[in-house]
Amino acid sequence: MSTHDPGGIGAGSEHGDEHLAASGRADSEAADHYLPGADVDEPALIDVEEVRPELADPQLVDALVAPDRAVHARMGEPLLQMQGVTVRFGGLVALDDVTFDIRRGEILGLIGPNGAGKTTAFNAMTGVYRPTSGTVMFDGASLGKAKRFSITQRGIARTFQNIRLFNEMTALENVVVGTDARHRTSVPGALFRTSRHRREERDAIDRAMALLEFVGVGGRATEKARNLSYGDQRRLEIARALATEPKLLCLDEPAAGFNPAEKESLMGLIRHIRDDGYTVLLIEHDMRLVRGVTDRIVVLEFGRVIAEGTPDEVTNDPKVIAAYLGVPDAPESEETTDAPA
Amino acid sequence: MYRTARRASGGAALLLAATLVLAACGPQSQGGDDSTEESTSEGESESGDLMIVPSVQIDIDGAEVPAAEAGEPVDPAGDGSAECAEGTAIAVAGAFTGPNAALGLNIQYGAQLAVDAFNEANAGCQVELKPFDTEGDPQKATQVAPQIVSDDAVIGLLGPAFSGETAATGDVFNQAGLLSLTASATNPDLTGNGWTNFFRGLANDAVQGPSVAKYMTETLGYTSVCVVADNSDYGIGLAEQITSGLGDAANADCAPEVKTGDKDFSAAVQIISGSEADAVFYSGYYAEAAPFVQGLRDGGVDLPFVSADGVNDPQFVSQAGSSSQGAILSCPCGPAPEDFAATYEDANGQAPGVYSTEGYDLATIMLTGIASGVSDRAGLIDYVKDYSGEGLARQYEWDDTGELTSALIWIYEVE
Amino acid sequence: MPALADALLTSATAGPLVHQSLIDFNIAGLGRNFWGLTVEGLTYGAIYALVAVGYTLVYGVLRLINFAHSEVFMLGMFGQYATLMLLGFSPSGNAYDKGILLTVLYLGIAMLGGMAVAGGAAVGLERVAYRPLRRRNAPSLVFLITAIGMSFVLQEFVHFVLPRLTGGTLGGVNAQQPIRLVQPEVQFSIFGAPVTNVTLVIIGSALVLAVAVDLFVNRSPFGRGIRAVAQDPVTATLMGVSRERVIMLTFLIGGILAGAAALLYTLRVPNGIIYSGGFVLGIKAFSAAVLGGIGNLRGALLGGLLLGVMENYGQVVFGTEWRDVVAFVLLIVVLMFRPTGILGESLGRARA
Amino acid sequence: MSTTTPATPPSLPPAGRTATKDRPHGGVGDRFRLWWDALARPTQWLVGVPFLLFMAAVPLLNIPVLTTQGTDFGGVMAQFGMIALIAIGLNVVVGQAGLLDLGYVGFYAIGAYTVAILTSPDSPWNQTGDGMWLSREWAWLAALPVAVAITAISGLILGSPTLRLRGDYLAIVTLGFGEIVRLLADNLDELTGGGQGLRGVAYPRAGVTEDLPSGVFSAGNASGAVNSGVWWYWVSLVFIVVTLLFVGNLERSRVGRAWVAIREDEDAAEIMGVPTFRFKLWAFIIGASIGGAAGALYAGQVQFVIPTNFNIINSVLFLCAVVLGGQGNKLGVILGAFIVVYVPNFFLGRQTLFGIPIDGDEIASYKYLFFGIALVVLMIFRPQGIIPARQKLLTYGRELYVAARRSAARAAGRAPGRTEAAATTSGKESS
Repeated sequence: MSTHDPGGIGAGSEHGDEHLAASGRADSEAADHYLPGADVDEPALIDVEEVRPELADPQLVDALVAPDRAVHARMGEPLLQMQGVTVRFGGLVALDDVTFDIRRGEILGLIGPNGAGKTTAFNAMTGVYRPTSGTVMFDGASLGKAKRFSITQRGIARTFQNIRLFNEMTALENVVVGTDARHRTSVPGALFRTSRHRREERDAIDRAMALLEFVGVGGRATEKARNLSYGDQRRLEIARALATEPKLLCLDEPAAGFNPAEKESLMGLIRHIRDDGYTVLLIEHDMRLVRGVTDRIVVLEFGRVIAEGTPDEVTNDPKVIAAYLGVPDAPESEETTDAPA
Repeated sequence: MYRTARRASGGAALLLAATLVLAACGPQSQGGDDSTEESTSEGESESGDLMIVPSVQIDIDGAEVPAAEAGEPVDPAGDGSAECAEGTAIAVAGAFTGPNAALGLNIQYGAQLAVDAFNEANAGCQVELKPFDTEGDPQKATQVAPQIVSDDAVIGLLGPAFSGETAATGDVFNQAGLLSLTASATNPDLTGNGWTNFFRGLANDAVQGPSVAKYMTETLGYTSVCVVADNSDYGIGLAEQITSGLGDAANADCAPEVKTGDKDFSAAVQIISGSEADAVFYSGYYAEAAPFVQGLRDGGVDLPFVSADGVNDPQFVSQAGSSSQGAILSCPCGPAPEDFAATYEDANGQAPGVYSTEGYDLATIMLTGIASGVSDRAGLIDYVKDYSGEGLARQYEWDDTGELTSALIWIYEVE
Repeated sequence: MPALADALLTSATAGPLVHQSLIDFNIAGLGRNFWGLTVEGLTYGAIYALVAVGYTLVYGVLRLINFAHSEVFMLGMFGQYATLMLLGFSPSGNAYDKGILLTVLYLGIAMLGGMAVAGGAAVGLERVAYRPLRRRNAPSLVFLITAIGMSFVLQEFVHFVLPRLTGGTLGGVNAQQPIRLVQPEVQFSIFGAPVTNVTLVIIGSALVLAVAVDLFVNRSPFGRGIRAVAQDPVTATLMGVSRERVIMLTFLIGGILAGAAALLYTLRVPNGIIYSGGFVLGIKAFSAAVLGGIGNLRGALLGGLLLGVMENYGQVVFGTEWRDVVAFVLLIVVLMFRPTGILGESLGRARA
Repeated sequence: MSTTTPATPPSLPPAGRTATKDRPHGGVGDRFRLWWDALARPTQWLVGVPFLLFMAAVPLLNIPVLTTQGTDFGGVMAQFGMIALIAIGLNVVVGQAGLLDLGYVGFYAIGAYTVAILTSPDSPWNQTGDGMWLSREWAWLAALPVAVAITAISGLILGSPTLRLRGDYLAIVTLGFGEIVRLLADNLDELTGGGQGLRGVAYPRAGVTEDLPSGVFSAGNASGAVNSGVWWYWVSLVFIVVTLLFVGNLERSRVGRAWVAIREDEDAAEIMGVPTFRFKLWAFIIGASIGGAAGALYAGQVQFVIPTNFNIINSVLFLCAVVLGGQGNKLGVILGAFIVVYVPNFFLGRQTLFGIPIDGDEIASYKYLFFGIALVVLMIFRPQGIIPARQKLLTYGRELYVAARRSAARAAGRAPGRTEAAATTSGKESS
């Protein structure tokens, strides 16, 4: 069933409240602009199963979400290798000779105190910054001077620490932009509506709806991204990144601003993504979340790797405790500044 | 802080407005004393004394033609017995707004004088002068032209004023059989279109150019002339005619181009001062000619300055001041007789400008046609085709193409 | 249609149809007049530089291209003209001759008038148009469109409304008849290039103003505020710098310099006082700011002088009608190959 | 229960980001859109075609107040058609891709000059006349694709170096480009006639009769209800409809989504795999070729081109049409074009309005002042324009939107209690 089916058996009281709240909001907006009883300008929740009955089948949803299951085959081999990567900004060394691997099929946590270079490392992988020296190998080839969009097309997708959705687009359109990374029609095809264009468009919507269902935003597919709740926006970012059919999904503090219950459900989602055959890189402050979901953890401090290993190994590493866990409440304070409230 | 900021900016805005408005009132009381007591410039005569004075009339070979011995110009008032249908109108089309408005208004004001005189004398025939503003823009003109044509009251058109818009709309008037009598469109090509309704009330550039060129080489004896052209339709066309008319006397190394709207001519002045020329011909309008001649004189270039009808405007003298002294200006337009100038100034608050007399003369021709009983468009074309009469500016009589049979050029001098 | 392409090709190579030289190149002319052109170019360059400061300061502080700055300059021209009229001068074809001392005094007063009007206009512009947008956190495109709109409004104000307010004395469709206080006279020559009194006044005043504004921005407490906001608005605000005040001050300085430039410009081009007279000069001054490195005060000055000189060389090499094209092409080339300009971009970092 | 459920408990964080105040407000445009979207395809055609026919008939109906007095209404509508086409083209660049192009008039000029240079007897490259490639009858139509192709190429030439620049720099550079095009037209007088312009540009010879020896498109067809202006208006309507179809196809495809993504957040778009530079370049090329087509229409209608018609002030006027109508909204920008062209002409030559005496000519001459004020006021108070954009970016999936609408209507039916719910959410609203 759809998670948003108001009449669903599994719908607890929490669900019901949410629906009330959600539809109430749509109504209140409408009331701002129209006389009572007039049409509403913002679409409300969609009963996805009614419109797309096929999406009621979780197997199909999974198949649509992760079409390329072959990745399972080479489980454990390095997918992305940071090889002595150094990034300098003027005199400042943001990353200093950083070397670690991300292996196929794992969830790797990248942690470190503020300013340790986590986001810089992230940006070096996704082509936002070019390493001053060292190389980033992905899937057996150097990323070298590849353009950012072609890095995405080669299979690295990411979300943003401070959400960067296309606000004026609907949730569905946001995800379809992600699927476009795999599409081949361009201006001529679209201009004359070639058959390939039509096929790609149709497939894109099917896959995008499946992805929205997968992350739990299916009911809000036609809502503008800016009107989604904060949590839905985070989920939508994940759906959009998955839409590019990545081999490696990089999540930049996906739980920032979440309450414990939401974090819990996010962990479930991340695991599910991994189970579908994706490799996940997770940057996160919340140790509990990182420990709970990751297979391995890399710890950065002052631009250097100071520890690497399983969650248990890392959390017991004295260097790590000194550098990061030794500061009580650091994650919490971080979280509050990040939260968009 | 917030409040001070607001006060400061409010004050600044007030100051801005006050300065600008006060300035407008200031000079009316003070300007007078100032110019009489203090403005002595360079020991030359004051610009207030300088005027554009007609000197001679020349023909196509540049030879002087004795002033016309012809009789009285036709009076638009006629004998006061004209009868016509109520609502009879003649249209005048040209730029009445926009940057080129001065020329259009000169024509309109001139024509209005004739119409007023006619209406005053002929109680039985009240003719309306309907202005149609083209802004001098050909696309605008193509929208205005159908409007003129579809106005049934209009039996004749004075205009269009510029060559560009005339070219763009000529077909419209020709097919509507509406008389198009232009007072200022001087591009020679216009009469080559086979239009049967088009008549030009002055010499075209193909007459003015060679005439003035020959006058410069033959009469004035220049051997090397710098021809400076602006980028207007008129400026380029005239410069071509002048250059070919000058022949070897056109200095090929000294032909700087300027643009309408330019305010600074130092580069052109530098080119001229570095040349061996013995005269400068400026092909363009007064707005640029005034600062240009000033730049020449400031730059120490004292060569004779010759130009044509585009510069032949009182504004040229008042803007260029003493630098304009001795400038030789040609014009296919005739000088405005003194009493015409006086009436014109009374009515419009400004002295007649270039083409004012043409506007008056051509309107007069149409009015005499109406007075003679012409009541439709075809009749007026036929009337003008066969017309022969004296105007303020010259003798009007047209050949088959619509050009004047005897087109003479007037030479004026600033002194 | 290959036939058509053929025809185009043949007619292009056939020669007589197209004059061999659509553009004439006159390198010899450049060599002959080199120093004269340089002096002339520096004169213009000094004016561009002063106007460019306005663009660069505002850009440094707000990251905004104040498109309407050219109209601030234009209002400055009218301001100094109006001041001269208030002093009792009236338009005349000939230059007044008041003696050196009085002329300098009158010019000084006129310059103050121009500065007051331009400075007021710049601050008013900021208040009326930009501040509401800042409050609404508008994207930069919206700022730019607003600036274009304001540019139109100010031009058309002088074009249509001002003549109504002043009974036709100021503004309107035609250029103001010049009031000339200084008759250009050659004072001496450098390398055979004549230097006139007007040139001396313009370059001299521009240098003095440039040094003054440089000292102000680099040494005074207000200047420190400007640099602080340019470098890091958030931190500057936390450190107690009032951002709004800095912004106002920035517009004011830019306006004042534009007013001064307006007077100098009218000394050189007495007929230039017209509603549309700021537009192209504004684009050139902006090019100068980019050339030197936008946001960089000294860069604007350097860029102005360079642009003035190169434009002047260009118009001799290619022909006078290509003067504006030279400036525009220069702008495009700079932006393509070195968008940070010669001296780099930052107001704060490059020590302004 | 779906297996996805455990992974996705539908817990909404309390912070409902409804952001009512910065959301484009709806109004008439939205109502219309809702109504329109709800119609089935055939019904849309049933409504659309008669509306189009009505639009085509407007200049013939002689509607009392609407019809202009000082200028020919057909001519005004023809100009409107061209500016509307331009607005659609500029909208691709400014409204959809978010690239501020202040030199758009340059493409208009290139289109017009291409036709003029190929067909004017004054031009050295004139291809019409005896022994030449083009007959006078077909010259305009033959030159049209050439004009479109050349403007597309010039868009490519201008775009490839400049589209790497930041937005505000791009605006200034394109402004410079527009001026350069005009100055080239002015200075290359051997080719373009310079300030004299090029005369006698070809136009379609159609409907030649005894009364109209040069056909209905000739400027000579000036009298009567169906004058040349009306004919050119009809031609531009055809252009507009075809262009709208093509641009609509693009908008509802990967291309349109890429444009909007670039407008919203260029970096994010690039990271999501959108080749931003390529699609910006496409936007430029497509915008340019539409501008070129409009230029070709202009050259054919006026049959005379001259540099002063391609001033930078026109660029701003075009921009005004786009901004006024609503950036990104195709119908909006057409409305904007109508306002920009029609309103000044409405006042021209009008002495009374609803019985009140006015000086229409005077009012019309203030047009740039009013448009400038309109730009500033709109940017401050309603930056999204009269009809704000709600682009449809998907070719399929209409059923989803319809479903959403249906469920919204259902929710609206549940009037009681909703205010309470609204209060709880709005109380927790985050900024």
